[in-house]
Amino acid sequence: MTSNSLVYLIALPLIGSAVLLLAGRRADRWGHVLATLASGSSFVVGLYQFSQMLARSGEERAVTQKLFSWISVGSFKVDAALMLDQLSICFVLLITGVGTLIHIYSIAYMSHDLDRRRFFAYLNLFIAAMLLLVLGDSYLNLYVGWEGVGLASYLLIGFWNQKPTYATAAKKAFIANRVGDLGLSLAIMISFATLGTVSFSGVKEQAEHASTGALTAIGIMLLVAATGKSAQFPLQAWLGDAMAGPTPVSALIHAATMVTAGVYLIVRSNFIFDAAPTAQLMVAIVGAITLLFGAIIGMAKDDIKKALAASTMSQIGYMILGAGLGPAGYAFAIMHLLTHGFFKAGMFLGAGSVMHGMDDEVNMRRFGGLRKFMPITFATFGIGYLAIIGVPPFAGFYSKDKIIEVAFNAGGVKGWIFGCTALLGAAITAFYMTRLVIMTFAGNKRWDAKAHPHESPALMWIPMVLLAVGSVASGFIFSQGNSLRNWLAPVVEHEHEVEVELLSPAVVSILALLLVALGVGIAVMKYLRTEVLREAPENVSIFTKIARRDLMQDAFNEAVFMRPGQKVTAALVDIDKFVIDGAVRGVARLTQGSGSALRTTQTGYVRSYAMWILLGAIGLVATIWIVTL
Amino acid sequence: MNWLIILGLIPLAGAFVLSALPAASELLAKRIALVTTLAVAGVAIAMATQFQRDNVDPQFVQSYSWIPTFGINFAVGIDGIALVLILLSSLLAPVVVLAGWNEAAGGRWSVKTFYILILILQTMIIGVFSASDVFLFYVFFEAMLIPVYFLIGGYGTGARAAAAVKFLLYSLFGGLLMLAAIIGLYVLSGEQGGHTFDIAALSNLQMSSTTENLLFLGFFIAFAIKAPVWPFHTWLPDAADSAAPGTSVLLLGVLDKVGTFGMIKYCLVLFPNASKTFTPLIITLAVISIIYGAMLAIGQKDFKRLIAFTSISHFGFITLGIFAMTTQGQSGATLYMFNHGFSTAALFLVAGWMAARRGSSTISDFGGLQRVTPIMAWSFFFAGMSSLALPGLSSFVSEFLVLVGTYTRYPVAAIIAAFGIVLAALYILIPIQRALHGPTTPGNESLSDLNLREKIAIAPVLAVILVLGFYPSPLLNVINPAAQHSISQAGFSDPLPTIETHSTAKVGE
Amino acid sequence: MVSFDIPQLSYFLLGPILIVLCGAVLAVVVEAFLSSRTRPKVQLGITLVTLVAALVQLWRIRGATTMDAAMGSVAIDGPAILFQGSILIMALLGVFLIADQQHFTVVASTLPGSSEERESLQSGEQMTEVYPLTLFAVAGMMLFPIATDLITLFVALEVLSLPLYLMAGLSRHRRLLSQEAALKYFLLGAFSSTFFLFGSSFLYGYSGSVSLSGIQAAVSSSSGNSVFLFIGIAFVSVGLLFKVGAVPFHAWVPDVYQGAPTPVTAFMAAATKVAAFGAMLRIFYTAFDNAYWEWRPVITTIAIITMLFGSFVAIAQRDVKRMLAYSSIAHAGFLLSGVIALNKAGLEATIFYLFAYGIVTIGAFAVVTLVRDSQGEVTDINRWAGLGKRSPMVATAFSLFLLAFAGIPLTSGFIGKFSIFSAAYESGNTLLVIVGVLSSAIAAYFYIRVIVLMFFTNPSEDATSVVIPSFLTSATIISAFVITLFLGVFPSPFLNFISSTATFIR
Amino acid sequence: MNPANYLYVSVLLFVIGAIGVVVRRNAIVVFMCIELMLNASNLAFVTFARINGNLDGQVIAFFTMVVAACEVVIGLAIIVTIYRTRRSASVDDANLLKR
Repeated sequence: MTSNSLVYLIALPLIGSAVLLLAGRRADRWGHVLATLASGSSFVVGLYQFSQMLARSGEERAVTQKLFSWISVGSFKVDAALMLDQLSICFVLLITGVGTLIHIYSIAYMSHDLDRRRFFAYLNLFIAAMLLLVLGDSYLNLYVGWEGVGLASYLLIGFWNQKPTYATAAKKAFIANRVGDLGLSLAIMISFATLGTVSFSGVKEQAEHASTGALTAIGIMLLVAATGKSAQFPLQAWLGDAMAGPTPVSALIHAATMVTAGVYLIVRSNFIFDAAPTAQLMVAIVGAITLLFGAIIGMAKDDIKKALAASTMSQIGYMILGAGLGPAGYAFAIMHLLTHGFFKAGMFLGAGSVMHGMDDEVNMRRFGGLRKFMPITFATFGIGYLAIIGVPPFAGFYSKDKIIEVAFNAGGVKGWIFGCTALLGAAITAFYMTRLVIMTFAGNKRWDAKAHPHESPALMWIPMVLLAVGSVASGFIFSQGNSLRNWLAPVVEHEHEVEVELLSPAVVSILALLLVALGVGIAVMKYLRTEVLREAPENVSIFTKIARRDLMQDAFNEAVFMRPGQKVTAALVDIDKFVIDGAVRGVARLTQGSGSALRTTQTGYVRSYAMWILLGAIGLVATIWIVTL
Repeated sequence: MNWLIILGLIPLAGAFVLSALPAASELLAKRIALVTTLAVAGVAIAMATQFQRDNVDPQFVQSYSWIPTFGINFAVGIDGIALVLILLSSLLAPVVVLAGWNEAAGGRWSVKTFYILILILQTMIIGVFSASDVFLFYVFFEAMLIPVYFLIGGYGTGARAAAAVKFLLYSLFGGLLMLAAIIGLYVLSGEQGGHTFDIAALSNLQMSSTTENLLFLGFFIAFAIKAPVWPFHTWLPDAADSAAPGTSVLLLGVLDKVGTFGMIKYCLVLFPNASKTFTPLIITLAVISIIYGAMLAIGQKDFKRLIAFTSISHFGFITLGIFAMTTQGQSGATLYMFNHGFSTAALFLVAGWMAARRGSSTISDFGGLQRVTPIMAWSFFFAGMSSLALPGLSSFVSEFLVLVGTYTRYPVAAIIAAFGIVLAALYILIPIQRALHGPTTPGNESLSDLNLREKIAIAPVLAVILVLGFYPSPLLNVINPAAQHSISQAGFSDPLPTIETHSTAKVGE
Repeated sequence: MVSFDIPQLSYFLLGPILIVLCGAVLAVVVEAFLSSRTRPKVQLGITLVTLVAALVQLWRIRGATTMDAAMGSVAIDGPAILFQGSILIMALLGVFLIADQQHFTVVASTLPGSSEERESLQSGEQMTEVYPLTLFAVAGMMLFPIATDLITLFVALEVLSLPLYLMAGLSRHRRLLSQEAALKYFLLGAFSSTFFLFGSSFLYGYSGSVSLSGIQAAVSSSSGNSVFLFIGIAFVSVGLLFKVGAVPFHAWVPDVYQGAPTPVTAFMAAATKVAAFGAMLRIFYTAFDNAYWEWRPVITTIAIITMLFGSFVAIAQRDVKRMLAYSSIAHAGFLLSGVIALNKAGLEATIFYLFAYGIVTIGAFAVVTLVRDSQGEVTDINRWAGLGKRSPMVATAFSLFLLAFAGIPLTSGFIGKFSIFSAAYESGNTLLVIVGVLSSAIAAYFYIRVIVLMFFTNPSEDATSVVIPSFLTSATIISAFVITLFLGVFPSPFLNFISSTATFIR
Repeated sequence: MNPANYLYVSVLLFVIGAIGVVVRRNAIVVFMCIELMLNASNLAFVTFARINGNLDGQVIAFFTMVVAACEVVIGLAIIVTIYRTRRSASVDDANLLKR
């Protein structure tokens, strides 16, 4: 099937962005409206496509649109072409839907910022790039969107780049992403060299004939790409710093959409991972590590946004774990991705709302007892909270529970390890999220005298409410009759694998709920029953200290990459100057020196000149003599 | 009349007109220079429309006997690769003139002389890309140095004289080695059916492998110095540092392409076997250039030197693509030459404007420019993104083609080279952070943003970068046949996907 | 018994030389009888008319090819015409420079710094002996490359050298240096010509003949004592290599070039090289060519040493004239490559190179004559700083000459270098080509340094000024400029002319 | 007598002259050494004429004498001038031009 309207999905926000950037200050008054409309109309197009898709039967739902031949060199042929299938439509709706809500939210949130127009231009740019990422019909098209969102993310994290730390955070994000991009580009190269194509359909076709080794290589490289974009271990360090961006950005990019691109990539490449078990296992391992990693960091953070960021990292860990579990897990990874998109975006917007009311304070130790002052925020945030810790019937319950279940179903030692990790993660999640909610909304007031907490304007809370609705309902809808799984089946499930059941689903659910209750209980004991201090206590265990420092991730990067890198660079600068250029200058000096030395043969004494002639004559005779011997 | 000859004569005519002007009429001189370069650009585009892109034979061919005693002809004719480079030089020239409107003011000589030199240089550049006679090529190759030498030495800043001399000596050294090789070719051709310098005839010469290797080295070292490839690069940072921005654009953007162009058109075509022999070495040098240039760029404290080192890295990519001996690599390298011209032009011009306003090109002297001069900052940012090959901008297409093309034959080299894209992010983002972001530092508060002339100059450059990023076909369609041709002339064909060999093996069973 | 033939001389074919000699004698007579006021103009007129007349006569005999012009003592053939023509043209340009009498002392015998000297200077009189001396030297130079027997060669060598010894000592300024140059030139010149003579005697002893063809015949049949041949070749080579300024017989070159009055240097540097290389080509191509196995290695070695030495030492020079002198040594090395090539291409290339190089040399020294301060010429390179600012035309001309020395395309020097190296390569002497290329690169360094100094360096305190060139000097510079460019861009006519005529008659 | 002996004498004279040029300081003496070398050549020519049995070598000897006479004129003129200027005929004193 082809469709001519796919391009509008991307074109609308792209044009919006271009207009806003080029129009300059002239667009200050209406820029945000245009951007919101652009994003909104893209959502409408998405809905239209969705309705069209529903009208068709399962196998024919995917549509494509070829725009033009992009690169065609020898056998390397890549079209600028879009493809919308069951998987991408989920993303399209999430991106444009949540995106539009966040646009609306930002109108109010950013109303005092002089550069609001620019902010909206970036937001639109992000929407366009993200849509390209999920709509591209080949890895190379995806790559364009992939780096495009990286650029938008960089621009938005550094939106207030007059603060040096924010500028640094933006740079850090970009560079960590670039390392991931390196993986993606290598994956594409390997794919072209071994399979002769880089389009999804082509690779899918060829993957059956390809050697496992090649597919494993591609898979691992794709995983590297995913770790960069989705802040997974070991490229996770940038996400916490990325909270430097305005909060709507954190909600949209660093919670709901962009950071989940890694999950998309892996699910999209299911045909590669399914044929490359080693790579698949590595995906699962990375997911498992990160879900704990993020959760542990989340326990120690006092900065509300950083705590949420750590939680995002952890939740994406779940998704990656799910995606790494093969056909059984793809659908649940995507489901968790979607539900997470709702509740995490909602919570971030809630956090933004809190900050909005608290003069941009982010330290939870300066909050407390805010529920009375911000009832709507508290309510929507609370729903998100319930969703994330997996309380039924909120969305998170359905999705996370399924991932844990699938993890156990992986079977054997693998199943036990992944399953227990996921369970443990659920408990920790419950703990730190409870801690977060308590420190913010409950307990004693610890805010500054100047602060006047107040509820946010309607433009801000309406999106929050809508997202809260999603947090409540989405999980149920997706899992009702396995609707999402069936919907995605044509894309991600080829053959049905035999599932090993280590534990029955019911047991898993009960276990999970028990552990969640445990986590909540501990948090309540620790933070509601005892007074929360305004200053973070210093005399804490070494583990807390390490967790506060993000499990030493920055220290590690600095010690292993940054400082040696700087040293090497400095050394190379010297080498260039003294060794390579030195050699050049040395040759010059040697030439000049030998000139000066030879010059002394010219003594000025005519007798020595005569001597030269005499010796020369003798030399001539002698040489001729020798030659003729 | 031949298109190429007309194209080459226009700037020369402009130079003549300029030389008749009184030195005082500076504005008129600038206008004449601008009109001339615009005319060249127009004619070049018109010529490009006449180019038959699927024809791999040289086009717009014209030959006049020049020095019959030595079998030398004034012979011109271009293929797709040369066409693209001529387009590059023709399109950049008006930008340089417009962007560097006041550049000549601080020079040692009059404004008029500056533009005369620029126009003469343009003629020579067109000549060097058009020549289909090795001797003629060499003449342009060497004679080109003189105007550049005076441009750097006369209109640069800082240690300009020293930089100019370094540039000239380096280039002359390479040129003389090439001369020795050309003499070798000449003598060989004389032994095998009459003296000639026609490339097509020379490519059929029989020679022993030792001779071929030596002659190849003569050419290659000259080109490697010009390009420049590590370790022959040390003249470039000095030259770029000292030259006026417009000159640097011509130097790095256009002139250095003669080196990589020569590798394709002379090294591969004339010495296919030697090219094969030396490929591992050259690939190694190219990879070193990529990483080394990038690392040094990171370590620079000055914008101009930084850009120079990024170019060394980029030239590494181009060289890599050329010697990967695949269609993708070759086409990518050629496209890279074009794209690098534009992105470096943008970087240099904006950096030049920044330096002119601030009176310094040291990165740490800037800070927070994005708040003060948003348009200038944006232009720089945009150019920087192009330099780090952001997808959607033109350099991405070329860089990726080079990497893909290299990977199919030399995977290890491609993987190492790919790390260049991470380093690229560092060398672009670090200066952006220092100069454009952060609080506005003292000395930068009252800098003025781009004026209309500067906007007009930079806008087309950025537009080209953007448009070609999404739609490179117009150039690729012209380059591909030529690239394929030169690969096959060198006796190579693209490696097949390994899976194809698997499946055919299966069929064989 | 020995019979005595009445000499049959072809005055028509010997015309060019005879005209010059007649002019010289006439000039001597004028010197004796005309008043000192009228002499300068008359002498200049006679000299110019003589040279032009000789050129015209040369044009009339251009197609001739014979050994019989003077009983087998001289050969009139294509190369002969080319050498003589080159020498006459260079002499003409040189005389243009000599006509600017500011460079010459008035009475050479006066003591430097004495009252007589001052008086003679104040009298406003001019030195005119230089014209007949020049003409005699020209006659010698014209004879040297066409001589085909040992007697004529030796006589021609002396006829061209003796006037030059004197002319080197005629400088008005820095007379001590000038006299010293004359002394050194004389002593070393005489010393080296004894080698030439001694070598000749052994060649004679080896072959029993004084003619080149006789020697050639003896070499071919390898009759006679080969030790005599080796000594003969070696010592004759010493004399020739001394004249061309090859290492290690080069030592006089810098001292004499620096000390001599610049117009004389210009003339000498250009024309002597043509004459000496002309003779060398003729001897090596027509007499020694069958013995090349013996002399080629050693001459190749000398060529290599010469190229490198000249280039290296030139870098360390601080004086323009000395620098040009060392550059001329390096160029002698390049030219030797053409001689060694021993093929037609080498002959043609050397002839072209000689002409191109000679013209450039005269042009360069002509520029040197213009850069002066109150003390006369300024040859300290550092004081040339900023010349491009003050006198762009002069500096541009000098730059072109330097670029031609360096062999940059579109100058005559490049075509010369190309042709001479390709001849060397063709003869299988790859090493010479490589060394030649390398030393060109070294040489480029100092040429460029001068350009940098002129254009990119700010003038020093004690600024030099460029005098407004006289009509004749500008004519020299302009013609040198035009010829250099023309031969660089359209060398074909000249190359064709050379290639159609350049064959030695044996 | 064996003509070769004349040849040895001639070589000996030439070598003596050459060494004299190199070791003696007085310009006149140096010049006389050069004359000695010229005459050595003359002797060689005459000897060879005898050996070869033709007159060419003897004719050359006459030419050489004439040339040597001319050389004396020029040489003495130069040496005398420089002597008048410097009050010294030592060739070692004339070394302003060097390097």
